[in-house]
Amino acid sequence: MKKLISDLRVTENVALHDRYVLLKAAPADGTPLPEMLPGQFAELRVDGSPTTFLRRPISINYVDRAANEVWFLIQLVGDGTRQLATLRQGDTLNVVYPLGNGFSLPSGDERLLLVGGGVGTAPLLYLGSMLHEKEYAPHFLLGARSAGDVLQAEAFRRFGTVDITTEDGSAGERGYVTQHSLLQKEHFDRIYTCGPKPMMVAVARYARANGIACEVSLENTMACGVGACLCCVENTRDGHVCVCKEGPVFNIEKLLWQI
Amino acid sequence: MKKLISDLRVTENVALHDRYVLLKAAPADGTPLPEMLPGQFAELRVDGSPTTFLRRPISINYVDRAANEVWFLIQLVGDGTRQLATLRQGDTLNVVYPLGNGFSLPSGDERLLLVGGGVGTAPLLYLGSMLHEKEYAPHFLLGARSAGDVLQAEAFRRFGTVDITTEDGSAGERGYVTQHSLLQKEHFDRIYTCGPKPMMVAVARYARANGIACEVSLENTMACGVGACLCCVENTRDGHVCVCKEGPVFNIEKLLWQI
Amino acid sequence: MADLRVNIGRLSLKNPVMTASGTFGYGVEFADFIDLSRLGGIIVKGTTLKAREGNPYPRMAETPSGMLNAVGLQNKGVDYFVEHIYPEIKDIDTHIIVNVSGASLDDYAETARRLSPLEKIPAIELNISCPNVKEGGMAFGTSCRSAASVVKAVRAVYGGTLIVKLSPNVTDIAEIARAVEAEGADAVSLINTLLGMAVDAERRRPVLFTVTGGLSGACVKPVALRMVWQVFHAVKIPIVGLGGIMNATDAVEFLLAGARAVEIGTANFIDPQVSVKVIDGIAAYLDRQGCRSVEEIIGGLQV
Amino acid sequence: MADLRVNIGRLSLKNPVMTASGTFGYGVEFADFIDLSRLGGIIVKGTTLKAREGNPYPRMAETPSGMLNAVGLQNKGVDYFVEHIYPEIKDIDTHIIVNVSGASLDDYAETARRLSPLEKIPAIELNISCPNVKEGGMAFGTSCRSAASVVKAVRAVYGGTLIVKLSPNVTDIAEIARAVEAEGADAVSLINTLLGMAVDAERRRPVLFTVTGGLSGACVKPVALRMVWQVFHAVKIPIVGLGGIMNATDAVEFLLAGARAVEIGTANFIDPQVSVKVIDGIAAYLDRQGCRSVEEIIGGLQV
Repeated sequence: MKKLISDLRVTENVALHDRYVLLKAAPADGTPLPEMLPGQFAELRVDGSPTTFLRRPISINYVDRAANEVWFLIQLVGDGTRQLATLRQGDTLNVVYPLGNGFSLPSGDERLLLVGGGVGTAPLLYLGSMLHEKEYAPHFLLGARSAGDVLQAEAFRRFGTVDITTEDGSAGERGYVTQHSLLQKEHFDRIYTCGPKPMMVAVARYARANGIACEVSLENTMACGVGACLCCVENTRDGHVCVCKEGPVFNIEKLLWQI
Repeated sequence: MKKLISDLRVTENVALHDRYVLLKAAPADGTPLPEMLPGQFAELRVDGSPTTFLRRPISINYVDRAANEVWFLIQLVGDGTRQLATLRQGDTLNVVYPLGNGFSLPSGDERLLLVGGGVGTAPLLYLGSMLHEKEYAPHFLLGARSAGDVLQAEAFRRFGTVDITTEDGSAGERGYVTQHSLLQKEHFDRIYTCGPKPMMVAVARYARANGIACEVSLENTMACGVGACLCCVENTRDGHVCVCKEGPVFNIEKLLWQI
Repeated sequence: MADLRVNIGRLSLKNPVMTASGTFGYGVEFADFIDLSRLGGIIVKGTTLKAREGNPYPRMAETPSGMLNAVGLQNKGVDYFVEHIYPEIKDIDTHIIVNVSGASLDDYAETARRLSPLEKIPAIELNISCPNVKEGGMAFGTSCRSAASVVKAVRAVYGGTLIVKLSPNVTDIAEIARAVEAEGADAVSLINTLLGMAVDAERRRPVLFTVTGGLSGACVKPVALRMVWQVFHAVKIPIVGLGGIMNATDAVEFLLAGARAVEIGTANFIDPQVSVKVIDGIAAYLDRQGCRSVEEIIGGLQV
Repeated sequence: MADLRVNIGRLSLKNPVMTASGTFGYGVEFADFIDLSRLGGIIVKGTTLKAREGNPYPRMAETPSGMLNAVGLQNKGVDYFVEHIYPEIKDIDTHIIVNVSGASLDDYAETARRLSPLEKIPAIELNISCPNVKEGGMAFGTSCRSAASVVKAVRAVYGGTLIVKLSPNVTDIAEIARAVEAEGADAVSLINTLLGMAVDAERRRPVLFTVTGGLSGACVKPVALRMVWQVFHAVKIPIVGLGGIMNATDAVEFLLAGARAVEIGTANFIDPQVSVKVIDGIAAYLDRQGCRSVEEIIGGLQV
């Protein structure tokens, strides 16, 4: 899939609670957005932050074809992401995209579980919309520290069933995603997950124990985003591979996690 | 005179032609501006410019006591000044000021000529206002490349007589300030000048030739602005001295210029 | 428009802009963004005799105006390159140069020997300055004797254009440059990364698995320019300058300081099109300055 | 609140934050901005036996996340310091340390000897690493033998706390540190500036009159941290860390890497109050981390 570098124009900046923003942007020159797969990401250039040197890899949260808009869900962690959060409607956002490989889509009649934690839920919205389009009924299990960290729940509900866990019980069931009663009650054929590594490891362990196909989307500190610098490696059955190029989506059978 | 570091709030950004902006600012906390002498300068912190590391020394253009505003006239030369030019009403401007020594004020009945070139006219506005307050009738001679570079002419007229020269003759007399007919017609007791070095040298030469007291305000690349780093030196009869601390205003008799 | 061609020994480049080893993959990673044939050359990833897995993650840390990396020469080895990668890139219409690293003199020589038959690889860049592996060559690059010994060993078996990439982590880079020139190097390239370190204060740990790593990016440009200037006054062979070049003006600064060509490295991560922008910017500079050829500004600093 | 006191040899500092020579004048220049008595120490301007006019203008160039300077040890000489400057600053309630440079062993020794009677100057920082004057000491600081010889000469005549400021422009800073430790240095401070250069492309000229100058500022922090870490594992005497410290987090990184105290340099130009902010920030960090004393984090990097 051809990669592009292009200037987007920010169409909306939606503050989600105090630690997240949703940036919606469209190509500045009005050209249609390129094809993008759920799970792929973009490298966003950060302008005007003296302490930020590199681009920031941000997964594709959603693609609104009708509006020709791509969404980026950004957690404010450092100077770079905080600077991105200051972008306002009409500002330019330079991106290199689409990067990496997406989730593999199901074939035939499968029951699908999408498990996200914190900002890791971002790529699952686009994936869910795609699955919904293909007439699957994805089940979303969203984990967060507390109610304030549950992101885009309404948007998820448009594409499937949503269950929630929070560590403090302020929303949904109390505990971790892997403790949710849903997993006792229902059987799934395929799991897609993205979030903090401990969560993904627990989900992967559950999947393997129950013989369920499972793909995880990894996050990693990256420089180039195209497999040139070899900085963002994950150790796999094939040795060190670039998360930016061979990932960010991996089948758990490829990984060397102790599960 | 006590130096301060303080946050100012930009009250107005006036674009002057395409290469200059006039920033007006007032203390964010509403406290009255400190005492400032004509010829002194401030070190402006530049926020949000990845290629700018140091503050930018900018002379005090004018002090509006009634509005509690200080004015900075900024020429857009590099990334730092271009970034300062993006400041809008309400933005914070951190300054260290007042720095350096001002012009020495006249005593008794003196005829005063203030000669400025380009953005070098900036400190002369504040000086002129001070002289006007003390009931002198300063004569301003403003030189520029062309009409578009003649700055704040109207403001100068409030405080005295204004004559103009431009290199292309698009405003006032054609030529350099030292070629202006005024210098043949009238005699002055004291000259204050600020602008490009070749202009100041010519003015200083004229002053010495005619036995006129003359002070020049020098510009120099600076780091600290308080005489600590010894980067901005001018060679004088006292050896290398810091323009930021011993200057920026010097009596021409102190300098080693070939005049 | 000014003539941009320059020669590095017998190697003639269509323009002085190459991409630096380890920052541009094998070129193909950037084919979507630029026309690779516009480049003066592509210096591909550090290659060793045997495959290397490189260092564990984390390998990267962002720093003020730069970054640290500790990749550790991850590559599949020279034979894999010859069999599988070379066929994929040999038809790119620019010079492909292979960066060669080793743990011993024999490693260097044997790797160079296996690359020498490749028609479309007219030159190698001998990396005697990788700071990220114990046997990564930096040991070779930090003394005149060892630097000379590597060049001598490779020169004996390699007939192509031999560029030696020097380490900036030395007291006197000029004497190292003279030592490799004396052993028959056709050119030197400098600087490799400065050895640096990053600390995570809250976790009280180093950011990099290897603790230290190689510093690159805009932050190192002043050091790189100084070393190019010093080496320019010490040797007669051509200098390839690199270190923090982010735009055409930076590249011109290196040419003025004495570099005959430049390499664009870390900047490729921030703008995958920067290399061609630098080529266009150098041409525009030369026209603006009324120069008919880039040769007119090489070492042209007026002091 | 955590105990911030640290000892550099027999010198006990109320906190580990000092201001670096050449960036803080004689302290009084900053008296309007901060309470000088809060500082752990003030290291005043480089002082030589005879007065020096320093280098011609231009002496400064801004670089990415840093700056180059080529002041060239401008100062009025040690006798002027003793007679005119010392009386003005001796009552500042913190340690005043004089940075000493010289062109010969005798220069260093005689300057140190004339400072030793001054009751309120408990220590000197021996600058064997100034890159900006031919006889500015960097020659002394780039070989073990010459570095040792300077320390030996000064140690013989100076009984106060002797801190030796090391040059980063060397292949192996650890061996230089060991050499000065062996001659009786009480502590080492590092890093001095990296030798760099800036070019004005349009004018085709160096920016600095001296062509090369010393690089400082945030850009050098990764190199400085690495060298502090290396020296921490090479010597037993205390290390004073400096190089690109812009805030308290940076300072903590140096302490974790092995520095017992730090110097704030170039950052003073951007925020004249930064030094006290760093003190407060270190205290806040220690409280946050549940440390009772700054001693708990010195060299506390977990690897």
